[in-house]
Amino acid sequence: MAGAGEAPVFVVAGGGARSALHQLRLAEGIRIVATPRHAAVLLIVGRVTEAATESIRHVHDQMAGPRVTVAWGHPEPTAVPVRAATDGGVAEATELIRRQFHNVVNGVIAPEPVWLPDIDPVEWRGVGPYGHGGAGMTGGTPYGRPLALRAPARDGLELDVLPLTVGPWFPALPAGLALRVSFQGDIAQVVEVVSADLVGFESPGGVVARTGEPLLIRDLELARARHHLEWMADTFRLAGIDRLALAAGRLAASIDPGDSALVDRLATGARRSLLGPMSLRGVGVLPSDIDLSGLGPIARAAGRDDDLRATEPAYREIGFEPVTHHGGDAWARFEQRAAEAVQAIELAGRAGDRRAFGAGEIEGPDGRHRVGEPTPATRLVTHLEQMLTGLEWGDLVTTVQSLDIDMESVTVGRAAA
Amino acid sequence: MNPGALSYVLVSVFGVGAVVSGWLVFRTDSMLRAAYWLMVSFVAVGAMLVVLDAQFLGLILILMMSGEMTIMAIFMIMFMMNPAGLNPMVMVHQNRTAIAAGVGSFLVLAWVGLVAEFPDRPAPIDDPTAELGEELLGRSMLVFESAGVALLAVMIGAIALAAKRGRFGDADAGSVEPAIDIESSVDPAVEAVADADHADDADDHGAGHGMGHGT
Amino acid sequence: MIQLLLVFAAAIFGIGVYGALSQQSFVMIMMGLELMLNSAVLVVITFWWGTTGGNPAGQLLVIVVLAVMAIEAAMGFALVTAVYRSRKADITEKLKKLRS
Amino acid sequence: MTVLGVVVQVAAVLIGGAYLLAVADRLAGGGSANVLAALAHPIERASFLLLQPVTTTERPDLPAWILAPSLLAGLAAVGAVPVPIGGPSAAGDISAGLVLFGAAMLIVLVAVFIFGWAPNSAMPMIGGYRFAAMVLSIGIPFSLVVLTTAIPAESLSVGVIVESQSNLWYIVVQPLGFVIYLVTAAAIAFWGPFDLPEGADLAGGIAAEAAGPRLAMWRLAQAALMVTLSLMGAAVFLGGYHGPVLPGWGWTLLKTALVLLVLASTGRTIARMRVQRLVWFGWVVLLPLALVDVFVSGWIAL
Amino acid sequence: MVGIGAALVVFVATLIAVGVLQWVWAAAGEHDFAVPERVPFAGGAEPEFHAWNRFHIRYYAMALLFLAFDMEMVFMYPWAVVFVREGALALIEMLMFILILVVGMVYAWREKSFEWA
Repeated sequence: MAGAGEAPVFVVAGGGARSALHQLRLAEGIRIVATPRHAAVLLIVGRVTEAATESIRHVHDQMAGPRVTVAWGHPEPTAVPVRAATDGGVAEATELIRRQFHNVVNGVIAPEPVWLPDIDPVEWRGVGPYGHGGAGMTGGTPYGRPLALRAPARDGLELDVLPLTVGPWFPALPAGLALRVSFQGDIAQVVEVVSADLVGFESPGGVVARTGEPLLIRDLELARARHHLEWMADTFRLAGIDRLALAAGRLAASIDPGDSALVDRLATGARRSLLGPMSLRGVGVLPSDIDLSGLGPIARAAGRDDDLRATEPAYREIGFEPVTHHGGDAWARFEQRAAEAVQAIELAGRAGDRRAFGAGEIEGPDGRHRVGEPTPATRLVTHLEQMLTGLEWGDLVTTVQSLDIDMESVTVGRAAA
Repeated sequence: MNPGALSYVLVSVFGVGAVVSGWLVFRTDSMLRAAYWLMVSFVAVGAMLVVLDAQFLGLILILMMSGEMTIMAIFMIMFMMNPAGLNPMVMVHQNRTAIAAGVGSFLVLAWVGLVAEFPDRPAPIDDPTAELGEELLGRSMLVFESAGVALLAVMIGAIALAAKRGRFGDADAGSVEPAIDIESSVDPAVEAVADADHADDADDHGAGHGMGHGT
Repeated sequence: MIQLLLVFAAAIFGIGVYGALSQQSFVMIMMGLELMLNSAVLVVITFWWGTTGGNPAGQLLVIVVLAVMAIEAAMGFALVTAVYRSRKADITEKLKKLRS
Repeated sequence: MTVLGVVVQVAAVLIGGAYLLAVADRLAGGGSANVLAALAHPIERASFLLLQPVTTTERPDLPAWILAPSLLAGLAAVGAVPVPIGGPSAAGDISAGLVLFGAAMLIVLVAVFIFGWAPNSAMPMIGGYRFAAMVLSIGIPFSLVVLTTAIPAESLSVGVIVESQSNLWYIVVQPLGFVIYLVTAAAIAFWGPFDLPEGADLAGGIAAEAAGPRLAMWRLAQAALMVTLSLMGAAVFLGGYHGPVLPGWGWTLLKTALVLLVLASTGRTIARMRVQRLVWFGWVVLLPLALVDVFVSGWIAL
Repeated sequence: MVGIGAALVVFVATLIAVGVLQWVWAAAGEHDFAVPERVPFAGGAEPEFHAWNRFHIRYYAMALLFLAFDMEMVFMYPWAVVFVREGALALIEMLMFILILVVGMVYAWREKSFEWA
């Protein structure tokens, strides 16, 4: 009975896994959960680097059990010992996950043991006068860890600050992004990006390397629309609108060039679900000293008419005009991406076999990619600390999500620089 | 008024519960537990009121105290060091005097309660809530309205005191943290172990935080 | 019955006295005070029920005690916050030295 | 009806309602349009959760962690006791029933807060504190609109309130109150657009560290709480057991199911609210509206 | 009185039933957790500190406001019961009371107590 239901899966998503993962979310019989405690299957999808091993082991051991690990599109040598692997499509992956789940729950295969050593990391017993780890009420390491530190706060109450590394596989943040957050209450008083390049990349040059010769506008625009729709699905999921998230995911998996009516309906649905007033409006406004040029939808959502496509003759032939929105907050970015998805589908319908870009630069879905220049995601990550400081945790997550940071692109940008 | 055996049983159970949980408030290291033991004590007293036919007052006591005790837990966790009691907590002074005072007041009050003769005029059981409402809106209207004014004063006062910025600038502007050594002010009656612990805590307060103790 | 209730009330009051006198931190002292008020509620209702023939003023008195509790709690917490903000002190010993 | 009868009745209504809610939630989430699969889904999930071990963390407050689901379930059950289901003169009738219900719903805050606090983990703890902010903001409007139904009935007894609606359901004179009730009820059951304590940004929030039977019990208790809130909403606003043709209990259950389905359908179709906006919304929008509801209803009742 | 007794029985019975269910199942799946299994989840990195700290709530002024409004509820319950009997006078008295409290609410709003400090 237990093995018949949906397989609860916790996902470690590496490079090149974005679309595959979105398709997996649509599959019957799979439930992607937010915490390993609720999961029985650990899915490693896409490329992760050697540096990610430790964190994957942590996540694995935090699963409640019975647990099993499955790899999908995850090239050898694997960072961790996986039970089963596939390089096939979504159907194969779904089948494999469900079979492994069924087997481990019903005792056909043995549950996996822990991967990390089973030893107390810190010696603490018997140190203080009560054997509690240290002297005084706040000293020492009771139960193996110290207590949080006292620190001044912006409202003048010098209470505790709790430094905590969130990520790299925290479900609400981009996969591979680890933030070291100093929590004071639920406010992130200090934010640092822990950069370890955990996510591997598919091709070392990223999007730009594939632009040796001009690209078909039709393919480029469909990819853009798909990217934006997948982003919208993630945004809906973060806001708890599961029905729309599924609709956006289905739409992303089956876009028809020229048929943008469904995307329009999706945007209308988002407005009806009060996404703007309830959770996005007024969140994630960027500081004014950040250079927006080349940041694509983010810049255009702040009213900047900044688009490489406007300089391409082929685009002008099919009547391209950049869309912009005002406000520069998370809601403006949502409206911007929805409008760009509509526009991209229409452009793809009109493009025929026209080609554009190819001189080492391209207007990607997340902004300008140019040879020798950091990718938009790389630039955004360097600004994260400044942008996220002082935000309430929910607003912080919304802000990061609205920026659409792909850690694979960050790794590529760092490797190129 | 002829309270049945069941009333005696219930009053005894809830009474013992109220006293024990009230005592546990001061016997636990965790601030969360302290606040919620106090709430249990209030809930037990509320249940006793219900047994005494003051159903409305008993339930309203529970309603009010559940909200108030959560706020108390929040503030206690906010301001007490080591709020979860991960290290043992000793934060008492003049312990013996306090125990003597507590026991003494219990004995005196219990004695008064046991020996004094009270008139026996039991409450008729009709609708005490309605009576209370009529009292509030009739004879005691002034009590009711002045409670409103008092609550307004409390709201404004509490916000003015607690908030960071007020009409006259930052709340802590111009204040200085006193340089003190706490040992000299600790009551000698405190037990030796508590004293040792306490000196450490004083250090914590003075020198930032106790993180450096192990080193 | 009345005697039983009064003994319980006395016990709660005694614990409250102990708490208010022995605790060092402001918030714990407030808990002692609240316990004393708790016992006051019990005593008032005991008398209301057993000796006054259900005089509604007794119920009103309980409501007043509840209001006192709420006011004490709100002002207490606000004061703790204000003192902590300016002096970083959460225990009474530190307040003895407030005069500079 | 004896005390045992009340126990059985409450248990049956809450468990049945919880099952209905789980199925409706499944269908509303859009995961599957297959009704049969949705009917099997809660049972499959429960059987998996009961198979998992109960996880723990390094140094949890274990008594609090065990107590929290029990307390939540107990509060949901006790809140359902004062509601008459079959008709007048139910054994569960309590003269201050509304106060009992209000107290139980406010103590939900305690259950959720300690459930978030207990595992000694950052995300659940933030979830618990968020819920405190929510309840402190919407608790007063919630109590006010429930109380408003007592004005025309001149009693705090739910039985009397339902009985006094034989001619006119209170939703007709207090539509605003009913809307506020639905909004605040969803918030108290941390459901729908108000599931902030277990929002996606907290990776499961208060329940992030819980697994196995403890999580199953927590989910059951939450669903039972939703049923209790729907039951009370059906009783004080929709006339409870009043209605033609069907027997009294049929009407009560039908109306409860209706309220439950409304809450289930909005749960996953409206975006989650930011906590700061919710605090503002509770105090600046809901509280004045609830006060308006009180005085308008009072004016009508005169 | 039967009703309130039933409420007590229902509450205690549910409390015990759910508690025992948790306990029975936990005992049935008796499991000695390894150290890495007990690390709190934060996305794969190991926390350095205990999460329990002096949690800095940002809505403390609002929490204090709640205390006052909670008290207001206490007055409203008996008022609601006798309201129809007492008539317009009751309406006016309560309106005065509420208006006084609303002043406090507006003050708190103006002092930005509903925003994170």
